[in-house]
Amino acid sequence: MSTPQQDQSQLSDDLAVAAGASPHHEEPAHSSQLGQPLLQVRDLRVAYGQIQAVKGISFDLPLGRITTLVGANGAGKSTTLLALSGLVKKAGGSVDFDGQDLSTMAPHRIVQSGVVQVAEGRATLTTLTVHENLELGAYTRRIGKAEREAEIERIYQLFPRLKERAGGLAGNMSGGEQQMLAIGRALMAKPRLLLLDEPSMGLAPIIVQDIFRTLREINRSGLTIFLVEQNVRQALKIADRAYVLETGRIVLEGSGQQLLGDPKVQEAYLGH
Amino acid sequence: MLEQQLVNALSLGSVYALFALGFTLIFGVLGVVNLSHGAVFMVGAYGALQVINHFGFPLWAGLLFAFLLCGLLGLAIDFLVLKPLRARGAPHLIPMIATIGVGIAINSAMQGIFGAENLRFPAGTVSEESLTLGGLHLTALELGIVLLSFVLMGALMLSLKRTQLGRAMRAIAESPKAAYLLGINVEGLFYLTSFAAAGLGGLAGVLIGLYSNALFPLMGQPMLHKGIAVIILGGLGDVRGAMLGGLFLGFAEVLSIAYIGSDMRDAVAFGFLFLVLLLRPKGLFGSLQERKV
Amino acid sequence: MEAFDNFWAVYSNLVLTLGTNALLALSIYLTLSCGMLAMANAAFMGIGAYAAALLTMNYEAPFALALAGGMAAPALAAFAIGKPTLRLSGVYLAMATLAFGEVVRIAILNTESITGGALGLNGIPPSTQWWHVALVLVLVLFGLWRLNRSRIGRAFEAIKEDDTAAGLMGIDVAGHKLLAFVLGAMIAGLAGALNAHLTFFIGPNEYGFDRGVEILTMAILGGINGLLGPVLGAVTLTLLPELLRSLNDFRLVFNGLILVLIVLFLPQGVWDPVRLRQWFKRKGGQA
Amino acid sequence: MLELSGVERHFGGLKVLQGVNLAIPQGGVFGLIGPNGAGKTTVFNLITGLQQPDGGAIRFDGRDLSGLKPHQITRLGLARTFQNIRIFKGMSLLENVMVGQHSHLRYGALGLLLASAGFRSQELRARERARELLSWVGLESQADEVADKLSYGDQRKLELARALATEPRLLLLDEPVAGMNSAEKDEIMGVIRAIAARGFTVFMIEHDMKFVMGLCEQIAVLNFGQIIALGRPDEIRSNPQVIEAYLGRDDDDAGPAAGQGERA
Amino acid sequence: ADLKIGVAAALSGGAAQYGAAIRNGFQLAAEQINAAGGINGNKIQLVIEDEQGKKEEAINVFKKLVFQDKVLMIFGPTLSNSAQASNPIAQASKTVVFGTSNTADGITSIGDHVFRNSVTEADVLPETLKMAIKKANVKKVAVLYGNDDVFTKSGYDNFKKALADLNLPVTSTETFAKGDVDFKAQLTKIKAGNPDAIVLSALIAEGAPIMVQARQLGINVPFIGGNGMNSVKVFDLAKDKSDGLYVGSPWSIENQTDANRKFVVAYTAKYKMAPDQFAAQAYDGLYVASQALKTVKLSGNLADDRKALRDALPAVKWTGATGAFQFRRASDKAGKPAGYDAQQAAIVSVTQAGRFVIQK
Ligand SMILES: Nc1ncnc2c1ncn2[C@@H]1O[C@H](COP(=O)(O)OP(=O)(O)OP(=O)(O)O)[C@@H](O)[C@H]1O
Ligand SMILES: Nc1ncnc2c1ncn2[C@@H]1O[C@H](COP(=O)(O)OP(=O)(O)OP(=O)(O)O)[C@@H](O)[C@H]1O
Ligand SMILES: [Mg+2]
Ligand SMILES: [Mg+2]
Repeated sequence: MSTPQQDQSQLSDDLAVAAGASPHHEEPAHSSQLGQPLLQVRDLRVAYGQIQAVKGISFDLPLGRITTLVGANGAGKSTTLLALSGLVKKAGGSVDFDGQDLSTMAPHRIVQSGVVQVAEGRATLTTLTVHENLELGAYTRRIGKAEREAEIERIYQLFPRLKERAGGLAGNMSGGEQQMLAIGRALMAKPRLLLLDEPSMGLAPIIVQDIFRTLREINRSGLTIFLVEQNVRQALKIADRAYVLETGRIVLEGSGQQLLGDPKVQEAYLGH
Repeated sequence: MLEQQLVNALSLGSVYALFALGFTLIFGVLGVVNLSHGAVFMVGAYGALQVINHFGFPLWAGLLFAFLLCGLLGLAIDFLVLKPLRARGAPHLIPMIATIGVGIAINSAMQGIFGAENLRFPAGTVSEESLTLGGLHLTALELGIVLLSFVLMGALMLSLKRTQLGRAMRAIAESPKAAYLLGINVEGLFYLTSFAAAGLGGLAGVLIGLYSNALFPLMGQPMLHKGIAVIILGGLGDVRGAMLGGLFLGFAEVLSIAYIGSDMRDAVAFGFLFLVLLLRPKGLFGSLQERKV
Repeated sequence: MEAFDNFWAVYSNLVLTLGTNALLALSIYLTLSCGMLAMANAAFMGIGAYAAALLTMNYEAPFALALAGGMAAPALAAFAIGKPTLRLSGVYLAMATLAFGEVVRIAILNTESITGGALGLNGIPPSTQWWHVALVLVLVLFGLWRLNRSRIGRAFEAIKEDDTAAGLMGIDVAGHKLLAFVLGAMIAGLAGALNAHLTFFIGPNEYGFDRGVEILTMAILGGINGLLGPVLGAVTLTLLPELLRSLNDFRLVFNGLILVLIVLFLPQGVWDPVRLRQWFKRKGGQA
Repeated sequence: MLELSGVERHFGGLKVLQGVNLAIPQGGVFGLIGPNGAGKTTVFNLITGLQQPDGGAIRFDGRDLSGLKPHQITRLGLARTFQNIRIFKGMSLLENVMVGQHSHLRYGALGLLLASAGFRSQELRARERARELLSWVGLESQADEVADKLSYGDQRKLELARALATEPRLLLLDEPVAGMNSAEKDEIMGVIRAIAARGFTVFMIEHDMKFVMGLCEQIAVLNFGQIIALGRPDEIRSNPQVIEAYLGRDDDDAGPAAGQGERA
Repeated sequence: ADLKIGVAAALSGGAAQYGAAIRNGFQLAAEQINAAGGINGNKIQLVIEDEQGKKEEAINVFKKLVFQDKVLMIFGPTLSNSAQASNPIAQASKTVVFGTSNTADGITSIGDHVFRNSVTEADVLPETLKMAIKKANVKKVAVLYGNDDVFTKSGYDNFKKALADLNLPVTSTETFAKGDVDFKAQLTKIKAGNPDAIVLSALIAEGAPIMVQARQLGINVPFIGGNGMNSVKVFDLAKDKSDGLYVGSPWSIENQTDANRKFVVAYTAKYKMAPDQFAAQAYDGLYVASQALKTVKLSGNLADDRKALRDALPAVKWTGATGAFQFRRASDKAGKPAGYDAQQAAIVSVTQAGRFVIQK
C-alpha cells in the first residue's frame, strides 16, 4: 500500500495534466490575456424566500489566477458558488463568463462551457462506485473509453487511496476519501474555471498540504480557480486576489498578501 | 404437466416483467412510484385498438403508435405534474399521490369516452393458435412476450450499466444536484425517462391486451398491484430485478396453483413477498447497503 | 329544525363516514409522523371490523365490548408483525405491509365458515350512533394532541427525521416505532368497527389495496404537519365525489384532477398553518 | 472509563480495524487522529453500537457493550456527534435539544394524557435545560428557529448541545470544528473546555491540529486500522511515524503542527 | 304529476359496465312507457344516481333518493354487496327497493319492501347442468370460479350444491381472482384431471379469456357457465374460441318471443349495441313496477303512495323480454315471510358459431 506521501513534484505534474492544463488544452476564445477577467460578476443577489443570502456583490475572476472568497459561517459563500453554477435562482445581477451570459443558462450548459464546481458536502454519488464517479466526471466531454481510462489513471496517481477503493461504493468511503474523489471527479471534466467550496474540509493535514500545493500547480499550468475557504491563512497564501464576504456583502478585497497583513482580517479570521 | 406449468410460469412471469420494466425505470431515475402507470398501460392498449380498428394498422404499427402515444402521455404527465413537484423539491410521497390523481382522471376519462364494456383486438391481429412442441402448448404471442421482455431488459440493462448515459441516469436517481454539477442535462433525462417508461408501459398494454383479449378501462389496476410487488421483489429501480422479480412472481403463482391450490395462490405469492422483504430488506436483488455515519 | 332533520336524514351516513375516514387518516398519520410508510391500515381496519362484527353477531356482545374487540384484535396483529416488519424502511415497508394486507384479505376469503368468505357478513346491527363517532374522534384527537406535545411525540418526530441519530439520543427506536404502529392499528380497527356497525354489511374486498391507498391519500392530501391535516384530508376526499355528483360520467375525472391540483398548489396539504398565517397577515394588512 | 481491547472490524475483505487497544481515562479531553480512512469514525460507530465489532471487546465503566442497542448505550452515559451533520432538520433548535433529554423524562401515559403536575414540571424543566444548553453553544437567540436554516457551523454547535442534553459522562465528538473558521473554532474550543471543566470526559476526532493539540491531554494516532502512537500532544507532534503518515512536513513558515492546522 | 322513480346504479368504478347496461334498460323502458301515454296519464321520471359499486355510496344514494328526491320507489343497486348495505335504508323508510341484478342469497330476507326480478342462480344452475349432462354426455366436471367476488363466488356455491344434488363427480376445483389475465396454470391442472366439461362461474372479462386459453391448451370440452357468462360479449371477446358454452337464464338474446324481439330491436336501435341480461332485467323491472303503479291511486301523500305501491307490487304478473314473470315470497333468517324473489323459467342455450342456440 502506498501513502499519499510520495514524490510531490511528480504528483503535481500529474495533477496539472489531469486538470487539462496540458498543451492540448483548449484556449479560451476571448480573454486570452492572462489576468484579464475570465468571469465577471455584477451585483449578484440571491434570496432564499425572505432571507437575503447574497446582497448584491460584484467581483472578477482573472484568467489563470487563483481568486479566493473567505468569510464566516453563513456569510453566503456557498450560495455564491451555487449561483454561479446555476443551482440556486438568482434574484438579480449578471454573470459573464468569457463573453457568455451564465445568469440565464441551465446548469448543465454552464458545466459544458467549462465552469465546474466541487460543491460543499462533496456531492459524491454514493450508490455509484469510485470509478464510476470518475467516469461521470468526464460526462460533458465526448471522449473515448481508452482516453477516459488514461485520465482516470492519472487521478489515481494523484490520490492512490482512491485507486485502492476503485470498485467500492463511494458512499462507503471515509469523509476524506470522498473529498478526494470529488476533486478528482471535477478535474475529469477539464474545467476552464474550477470552483472549489472548502476543498480542505475534513482532510488530514498532510492531504491538505498536498491539495493546496497541487491547486497552485494546476493553476500555474493555466487553470483559473475560484476558491472558497475557511482555512483563511492557507487560502490567502496561495491566492492572487481575495475577497472577504460578510453577511452577503463584500467588505474587503485585495491581493492575498494584502489581506494576510490586514489587521481586521487577522483579528476576525486568522486568530492568534 | 410440470413441463407445461413451467412454460406457463415463464410466460406469466414475462407478462409481469414486461409491465414492470417501465414502472421500475421511472422509479429508478425519477424516484417516483408512478401509480398512473396502470392507466398509461391501458391507454396503450386502447390506442392501438383504435388505430387497428379504424385505420386498419398492422400490429407492428399499432405497437409503434401505442409506444409513441404513451410516451407523449408520459411526457405530458412529467411536464404538467412531476416537473413542478421536482422544482419545489417535494418529498417522494407527494408525486406518488399526484399520480394517483392522474390515474383516476385517465381511467375515468377513458371510461367516459369508450364506455365500461370489454373490448378486444380484432380476430387475427395475432394468431391465437398455439404451437405444440412435444406436448407443450405455447402461442406465438406468449413466445413474443417472453422474447421481447428479455430483449428489452437486456437492452435497458446494457445501456444503464455500461454507458455514460446509464451512469448519468443513476447519478440523477441519487442526487439531481450532484448530476447538475457534472454537467448532466437532468431535466432532459427526466423527460427522456418519462417518455421511455410510459412508452414501454404502452407496449406492455397492447401485448397484454392481446394476450388476455379483454380490454377495459380499469385493466391496468390489477397489473399495477402485481407490478408493485414485482419491482419491490426485484429491488426498486433495478431493471434486472424487475425481470427476475416478474419471473419469480410468475413461478411462485403458477407453482402454488399446481401444487398447493389455486385459492392459496395470492396468499403464497404475497406471503413470499413478505418473507423475502423480511430476509432481504431491499428485495431479492437490491444491493444491501449500510448507511455511512 | 325540520330542515336539519331532513339534512340529517339524507346526509347522516355521509357525515358518519367522514368521521370514520378521519379516524383512518389519523391512524396512518401516526405512523407517518414516526417516519414509517406503513400501509397495513386497511387491513387493520378490516380486522377490527370483522372482530367487532363477529362479536356482535355471534356472541351478542354489547357495543362497547365489540368496539374494544375491534381495537384489540388489530393491535395484537400489529404487535405480532411489527417487530420483524418495522426494520424495513420507505417503500419497502409500504410494500411489506401491503403484502400483509393481501394475506389478511385472502385469509378472510378462505375462512368462509367464520367470515363468510367473499360473500362477507350481512345483517350487522346498525348500532353506531352519530355521537359514538364524534366522541371517538374527539378522544382520539385529544390523545394524539397530548402525545404530540410530550417526549413521545418528540421522539416520533426525531425518528422520522433520522432514526440513527434518534437512537443515539437514547430513544428506543424499535420500541417507539412499534408503539406508533400498534396505536395506529388500534385507531384503524376502531374506525373499522364503527364503520361495520354503520353499513349493515362488510366484505373482504373493502379492505384491499385501494382502501390502503385511499387512506394514505387522505392523510397526505390534508397535510401531515398537524392533527387537523388528516381530518381535513378525509373531509375533502369524502365530500369531493358528492360535490361533483352533477358531473355524472366524468365526475371521477374531475375528482382525479382536483387531487392533482391540490398536490400541485398546496404543497403542505390542505391544512397548512404557515400559509394560512401568511394569508391572514396579508388580509389584516390590507384592512 | 472506556476501554477497547483487541477490537477488529471488517467490511467484506477490507480490514478497517485490526486489534485496536485504547483506554480513555475519566476526565479531560482525549484525542484520536489519523489519516483519512484510517478507521476513526468506525471506532466511534463501534463504541456507540451502530456497528458491531468482529472481534475484541469494548467496555464502558467496566461494562461490556457488546450486543447493546445504541439507545441502551446512550442511556449508560455515552453521547456523540456526527462527522456528517445529522440534526433533526425539521424541528426547532429547542426541540432538537429536548429530544436529547428523552430518557430523562419520566412520566407515564396517564400523566401525559392528563397533563399531570409531574408532566408539566418535567417538561418545563426540560425546556429550561435545553435553553441553557443552547446558550452554552451560543444559539439561545435562535431557539425557536427551524434547524434547517442554520449555517453549517451553527448546525455543528446544535449537534453538540443536543448530545450534551443526554447528560453523558463521555462525549464523543467526530470532527467538531470541520467547516468552521478560526474565530468559531476558538469559540468551540472554549465551549469544550467549559464542558470538560464541568466534569464531562471528551473523546474527540479532529483533523485540525491546532485545535487538537490545544485541547487534548492525550492523543492516539490511528493508521490503517492500528494505533501507531499514543501520548501527549508534544510527543505526538514530534513522532516521526506520525509526521510521515499524517502531519506531513509543512514547508510553510509556521512549522509543522500549527501552520497547516488552521483548519482541516 | 310525474312519478319519480329512483335508480341507483354503478356508473363508475369496476362494476360500471353492468351499471351502464342497467341504466340503458331503464331509460329505454321509461321512454317507451311515457311515449305510450305514461301511467294513467302520469309520466315516469327517473332519478338516476351513481353508486360507484361501493356500499357507502349506495347508502348515500339511497338516503338521497328516499329523503331528498322523495322518490316513490328505488331500483338498484347494481351489486349484491351494495344491496346488503343499502336495502335496509329503504326497508326502514318503508320504500320499495327493487333489485334487477342482485342475485346473492339473502337479499330479500332483509324485509318486506325488498323485491327483485333477478332470478337467483340457485334456480337456474341445476337446469343448465342437467341440460349439459343430457346434451354433451357429461360424467365428471372440473370447476373454475372467481373466489374474490360475491357474484362469482355465490354462483360457485350454487353450482357446488347442484353438482352434489346431481351426484356429479368433480375432478378438481380451481379459483382465480378479478383482473387476472393468465389462467393457464389452472387450466393445465384441470386438463390433467380429464373432465368432460368445465363448470365456470366467472364474469365475462375473465370468462372469455379463460375459454380462449383453454382451447389454446388443447382443452376442447364444453363450458357450463353461470349468469355472468350469459352475454353476447362472449362472441366478441372469445371469437372462434367461444363455442360450446352452456348458459341458463330466463333471458336469451335468441329467445324469439314478441316481447323479447321488440326489446332487442329497440335496444339495439337506441344504443347501437346488443343488450345483455342486465339490460333486459332492468327493462322488465320497470314494466313490472308500472303494472303495479297502474293500480295505485295516488294520494299525494308520499308515505301513503309508497305503501300503496308496496301492497300492489306482489300481485303483478307480467310477460316481458325475460318471459313470464311473477313474484315469490321469500323468508327471512327466522323463516318469517320477508321480501319477494322472482319466479321464472330458465332457458338453456349453448354457443355455436357465434350464436346462442336454445336447447330443448
Ligand atoms: N436552502 C436554504 N434555505 C434557506 N436558507 C438558506 C439555505 N441555504 C443557506 N441558507 C442561508 O443562507 C445564508 C448563507 O448560507 P451559505 O451556505 O451560503 O453560507 P456559507 O458562507 O457557505 O457558510 P459556511 O461556511 O457555513 O458553509 C445562511 O444564513 C444560511 O442560513
Ligand atoms: N459500510 C462500509 N462498507 C465498506 N467500507 C467501509 C464502510 N464504512 C467504512 N468503510 C471503509 O473503512 C475505512 C475507514 O472508514 P472511517 O470512516 O472509519 O475513516 P475515518 O478514519 O473516519 O476517515 P476520515 O478522517 O476521512 O473521516 C475507509 O476506507 C472506508 O472506506
Ligand atoms: Mg458553505
Ligand atoms: Mg471519519
